[in-house]
Amino acid sequence: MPLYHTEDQAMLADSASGFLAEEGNINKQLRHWRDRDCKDGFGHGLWKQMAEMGFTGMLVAEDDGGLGMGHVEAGIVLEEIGRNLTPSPFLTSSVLAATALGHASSDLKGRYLPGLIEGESVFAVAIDETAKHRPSRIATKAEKSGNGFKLTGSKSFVIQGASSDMIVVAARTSGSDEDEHGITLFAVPKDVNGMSQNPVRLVDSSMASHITFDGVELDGDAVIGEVDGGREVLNAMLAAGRVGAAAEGVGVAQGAMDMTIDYLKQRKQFGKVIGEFQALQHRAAHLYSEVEIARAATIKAQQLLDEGAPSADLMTSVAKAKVAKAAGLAVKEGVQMHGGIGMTDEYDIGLYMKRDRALAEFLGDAYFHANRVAELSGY
Amino acid sequence: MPLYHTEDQAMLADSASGFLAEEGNINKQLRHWRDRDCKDGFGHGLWKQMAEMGFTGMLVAEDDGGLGMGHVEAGIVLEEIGRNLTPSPFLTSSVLAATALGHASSDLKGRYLPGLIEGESVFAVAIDETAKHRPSRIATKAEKSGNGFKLTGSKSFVIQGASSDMIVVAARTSGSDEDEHGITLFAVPKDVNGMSQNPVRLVDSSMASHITFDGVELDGDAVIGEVDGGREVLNAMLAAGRVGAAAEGVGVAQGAMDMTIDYLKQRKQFGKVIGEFQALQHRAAHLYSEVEIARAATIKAQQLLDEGAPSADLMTSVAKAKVAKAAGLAVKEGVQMHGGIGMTDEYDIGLYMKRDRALAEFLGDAYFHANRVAELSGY
Amino acid sequence: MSDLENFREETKSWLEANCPEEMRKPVRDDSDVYWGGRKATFQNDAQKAWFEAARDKGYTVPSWPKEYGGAGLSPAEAKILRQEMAAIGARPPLSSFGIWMLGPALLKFGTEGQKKRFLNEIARGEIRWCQGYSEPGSGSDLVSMQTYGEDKGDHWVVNGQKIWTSYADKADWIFCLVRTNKEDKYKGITFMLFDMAGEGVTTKPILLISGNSPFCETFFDNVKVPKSYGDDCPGFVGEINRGWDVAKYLLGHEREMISGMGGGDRTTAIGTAMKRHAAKTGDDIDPVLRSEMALFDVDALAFTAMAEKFMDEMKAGKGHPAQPNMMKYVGTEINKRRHELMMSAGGSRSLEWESDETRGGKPSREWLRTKANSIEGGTSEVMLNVISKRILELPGG
Amino acid sequence: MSDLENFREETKSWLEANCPEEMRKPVRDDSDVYWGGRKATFQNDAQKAWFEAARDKGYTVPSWPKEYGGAGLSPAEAKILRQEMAAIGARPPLSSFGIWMLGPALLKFGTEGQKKRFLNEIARGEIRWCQGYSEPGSGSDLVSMQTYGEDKGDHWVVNGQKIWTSYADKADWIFCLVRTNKEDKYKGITFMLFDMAGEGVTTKPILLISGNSPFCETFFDNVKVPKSYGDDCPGFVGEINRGWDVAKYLLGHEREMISGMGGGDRTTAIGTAMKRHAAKTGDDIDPVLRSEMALFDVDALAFTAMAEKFMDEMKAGKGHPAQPNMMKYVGTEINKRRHELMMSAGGSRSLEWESDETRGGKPSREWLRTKANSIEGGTSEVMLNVISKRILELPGG
Repeated sequence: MPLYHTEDQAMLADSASGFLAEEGNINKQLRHWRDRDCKDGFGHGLWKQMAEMGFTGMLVAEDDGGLGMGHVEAGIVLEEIGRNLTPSPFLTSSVLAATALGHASSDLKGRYLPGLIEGESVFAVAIDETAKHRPSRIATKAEKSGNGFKLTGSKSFVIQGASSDMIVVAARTSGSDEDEHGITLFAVPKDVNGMSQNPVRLVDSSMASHITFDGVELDGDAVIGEVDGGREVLNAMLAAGRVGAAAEGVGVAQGAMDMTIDYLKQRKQFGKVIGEFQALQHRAAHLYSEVEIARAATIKAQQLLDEGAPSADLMTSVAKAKVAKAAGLAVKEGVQMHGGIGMTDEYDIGLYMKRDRALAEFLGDAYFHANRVAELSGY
Repeated sequence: MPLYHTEDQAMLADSASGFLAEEGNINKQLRHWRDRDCKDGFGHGLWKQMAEMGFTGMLVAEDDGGLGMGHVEAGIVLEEIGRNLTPSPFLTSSVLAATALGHASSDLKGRYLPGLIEGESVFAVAIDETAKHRPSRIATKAEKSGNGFKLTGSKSFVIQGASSDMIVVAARTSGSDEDEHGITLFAVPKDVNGMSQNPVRLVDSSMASHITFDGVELDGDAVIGEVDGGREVLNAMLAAGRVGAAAEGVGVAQGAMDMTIDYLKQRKQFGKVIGEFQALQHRAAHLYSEVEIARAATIKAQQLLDEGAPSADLMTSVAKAKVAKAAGLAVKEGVQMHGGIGMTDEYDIGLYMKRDRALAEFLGDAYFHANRVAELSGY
Repeated sequence: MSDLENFREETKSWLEANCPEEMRKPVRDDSDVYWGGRKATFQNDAQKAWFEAARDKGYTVPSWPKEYGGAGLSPAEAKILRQEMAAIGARPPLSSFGIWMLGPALLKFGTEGQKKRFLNEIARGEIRWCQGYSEPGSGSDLVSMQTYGEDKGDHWVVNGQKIWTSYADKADWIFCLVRTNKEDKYKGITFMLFDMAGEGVTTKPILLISGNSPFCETFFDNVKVPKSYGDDCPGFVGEINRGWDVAKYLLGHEREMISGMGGGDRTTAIGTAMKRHAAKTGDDIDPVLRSEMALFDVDALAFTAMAEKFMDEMKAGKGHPAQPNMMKYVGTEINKRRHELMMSAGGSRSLEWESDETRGGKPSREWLRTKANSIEGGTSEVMLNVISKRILELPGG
Repeated sequence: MSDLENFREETKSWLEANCPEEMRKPVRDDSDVYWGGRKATFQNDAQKAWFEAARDKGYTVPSWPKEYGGAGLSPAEAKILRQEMAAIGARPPLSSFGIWMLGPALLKFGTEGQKKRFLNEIARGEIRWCQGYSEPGSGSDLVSMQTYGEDKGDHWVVNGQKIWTSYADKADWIFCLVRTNKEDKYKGITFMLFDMAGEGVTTKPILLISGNSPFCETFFDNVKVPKSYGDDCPGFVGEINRGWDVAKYLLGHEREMISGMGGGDRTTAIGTAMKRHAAKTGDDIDPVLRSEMALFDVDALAFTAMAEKFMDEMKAGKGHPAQPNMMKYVGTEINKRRHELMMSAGGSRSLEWESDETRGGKPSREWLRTKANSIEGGTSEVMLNVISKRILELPGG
């Protein structure tokens, strides 16, 4: 399959970019909710609109009432979300949680997917237990009790945890903390007894929860996939989330770069437009190259994932790492080239820097994934 | 002590730079011997002259007939050697071997030091056994036999090994390959039975030997320092050699940079001197900064080593790594900014690139020493 | 015993007697700093006592002449005082842009009358000054500033806007670059001194991406600036239309102050601290991040040596006069890299913006704040221009 | 069965019958390449047989029209031939700058007479061409070239010097940029064709830092270049004084060829190979070097995707027309980094310059050779200029 968008995908890109530029732009969403210190960090109204656009259920199978689209399509929406810094539950709910629910019982699907597709429900995922992403290590315990389970432990960096109707929790049902086997995923509804959330505001104005489970009682039917066999679902969820985060990162990079190139064409110093200074031109041209390459790696990873190719895993880490590098460069150059005003809250470029930082950290930063590329390559 | 040269040191610098620019310059030495495919890779005549200048015995204690100077002084000579790409036995003989012999018996000192001070003798050191520098691992065995030792094993990257009258060999007299303890240093004279050398030309036109020891018989008095206690002497030798290599590297960087800045002021393209292009100006200014910092780190390491400060070891690795980075940048920018002619053998800039590569590899490259900085810093 | 040894003994005992315990604790934040000025209040009695003792001894500005409120210390004596204050961790009794910026300018360019009045007010902490340089339209290209003072004979009428005026909302007076001749870019600027309480001066604090800041926008709407404040005390420094000479002098002075900072003072490897920190939270440092830290520590520790060398050479009058530009460039870039790595090591915890665990988002706010290092006081791009022109002597461009 | 399927079958069996076993082995070095020309000799009978079979079939230049010595294949057919040749690892039967450079130029700008004569000579491997573009004084600024052709009515007298003329010492004819009007920089260059055997042409091979090279300096001392080689066959391509149009077209063409290279084709991580290599010699890879490799592999594998995307977009006529400049810039910089890392992984062994173990210093010579990647065919600096102007549309400069 050629590494560019098909006509259908190009059409989707047009409508997504138009819609999000209009409804999801920085003033209407990110600044709006931030300046009101909104406890969700996003707008439910927009979430409903995204449902009407058909975005919320993109990755849900058609049999389950979704559109049965792939990661290329989800990535198209995510790139526009990144470009507009649009706060929304899309990545956590429609990509990560939806991927997990794809492996769930028809009962669970029936319980949760309609709400997602309607834009009524918001879901979160609880994987990390320390400040750094390390999914190989799952210590949170789920012990058998009756015909259900008892959940004990803690999770951190649960994006939109406090706003969610259900949280996909990765817990250990057997083996020791580092074991590959023995992981089970649970669909944990909000307000269960024994679950306490400590939501904190992050640098990008999104909300993330530290969650503690103190003997939370769960029915057996809360299990997603196989007991002890959750690693496979977890990996599928991680791959989807990482390639999705990469796509959003490409949008963040592109948005920051476009804004900066525009500024280079307007700002005058020493009697000329600063875009005429060759040192800045070369840095801008280098940045352009990096962003182009990051996008190519991301599309490649999306296609491989949609094809179910074995190399998808490697390319996903390549894309996640490359995007983190390219977007990191875009926001750093963006602030530096804007100069003093780039440091003011009044200008948007700083918001790109904040979002980039949180997004790069989510599901593994550039160092984590570079190391993963080495490990997957046998060195 | 302030981090700049004292008046005496400044005077030494003047005479060293004058002498080496005149007698040690690229045409008179490096190209001269290279184009004659000289089997030594350096000129014995210049070595005699360096003796007359008082360089050869700089680091030899006054009681042993030397000048009892320190690494700052040796570094002054080495920086000029680097600037002129002067091939000579100075680093291996007057820095590395001389440091080892400083720990030797008066008998060994008497046997070897006069020849060094006179510029009659050339010494080498045999430490590495694989293609990468890894002094923690010494597998070459020296077994007791009679009142002497029997040497078996192989060494590689022995600079000027085939030209040397004596080679300082690090061998294992007890323990296993990776043991800290159990190393012994031997002064191995040339032409001993069972030592075979395979000398190869390196990219910088210097000569290095692969040496095999096939049961070489050594007298007990060939031991430098304590039997099994050679690690301490080896470390002293390595520290001296590394800070010396760093000093030479600063000279290589400075020489390459000066040549390139000059070229930027002469070469015309698009109707102006290319030094007017801001992109090149900024890269040149960045390079200048890196070279300045590399020099500062090197002088700091030299002073700490001369003071016998405990932090000398850390700063030595900092300097060796920083110089490798800065000099590597200097030669890369040098060739690129020279453009096509920089790729021709006719121009000298390529010779700087070749020397930098060999020097950076000698006694541990930037990656080895960066890792060492981390280990010495407890992470 | 030599005079200097005597002086050291006296200083020790004077500090012992006059610097209260509380004033020997490290400064935690701006509220621990005494800035003086009309609106100033003391944080506590200790701060008051320490300030007054220092003021009366001339130790708020030890090396200034006695007649201007200083103690007239020689460089050697001033160094001893610094050493002894450092030895007990004594806080500066008074901080102000008057001491750091305007003072040096007046000592070099001021009239006797100006020195007598303004230097004493600064030394005694009576007037707090702020600096009016940058404008929205003129950042790196400072000399293109537009704030204009119309000549009305015995005074000017100033209109325009300044930006990045630190603590303008708290300051009493401002030293301000004002264009007084539109024909001549360089020889058309006057270095004016006037009261912020005057008619037509308004200030607005600037919110940074890192949060609140001391920076303000300052607006001048028909502000009347007298050409003289009395006998031998003009309302400007240096000559009319030659204020750029004063400004350039101060910029160099400022760059030298900054160039000493930015990692230059640090001597411990970042990796050491980060590993200890990660261990506390049950994390370990990813191998690739560890390597990046190692490569950073090589650069940072090497720069520490550079900073030491730079200071030694400055004291000895060696080294290239434009070297502070290199130090400023490298120091600020290294500091930015340090905070990038600290954020990476801190992981999701370091992303928190308001939590108690992060003391209100200290890691992320400090990280964002470092991004200004390579912009304020001369951008990295300007530093590189200066290095290539003045040190490498590359042509035009 | 469709025509294309038929064609594939025919091609398979034709290759089976005509491409000897020896010609299906990978090319080891230049001696395995058949360049054609007057002085050409065959390495062995297989090479001769393969070349002659291909020549007679028109497969030395498959997509050129039959009347010019090609096979007149459609793009689809040409692709099938490429695929089937790749499938059996068949070597190109004939390589030459005539095929890669002059041919495309003549097909676009040549007269019927020129095509008939020169394209056939190229296709049949009778004449080996070299390219005369760069001069010592004009590298990136190619148009500033000085080699001058004085108009003598029916011919020019050419004087001057070219540099970087690949295989000039082995070539029969040269396509050469010559200034024919000193008044007009761009519209004063003629794209001439002439015989290297003529009076006054001398060549001198250039020794590179990596060792011997195909590059030469070429000197013209009163070389007589006829304006016509007979009916409808001028001694220049395009119009007199408009040779720059032809040159620009070829430069773009060249950049597109190069832009496909440089890591774009590689899909395996460098670390994998390096670790295997190090293990053989009893070395292990230092942790920091390993991390550098991991970070490199991220960039290299991402660029592999970029190269695939670039090719797909080119085929589909999508993508920015100046994109090849970006590909050339990144591809060559990545290739340089790759060889730096390979040298580091190889350690002291890779420093050897002549040893048998390194097959005559292959690692270090290849490493040095890559340094020219970002210079030849347009420097990285020129590529960045083009990107900033044509893609980002940044002004002037």
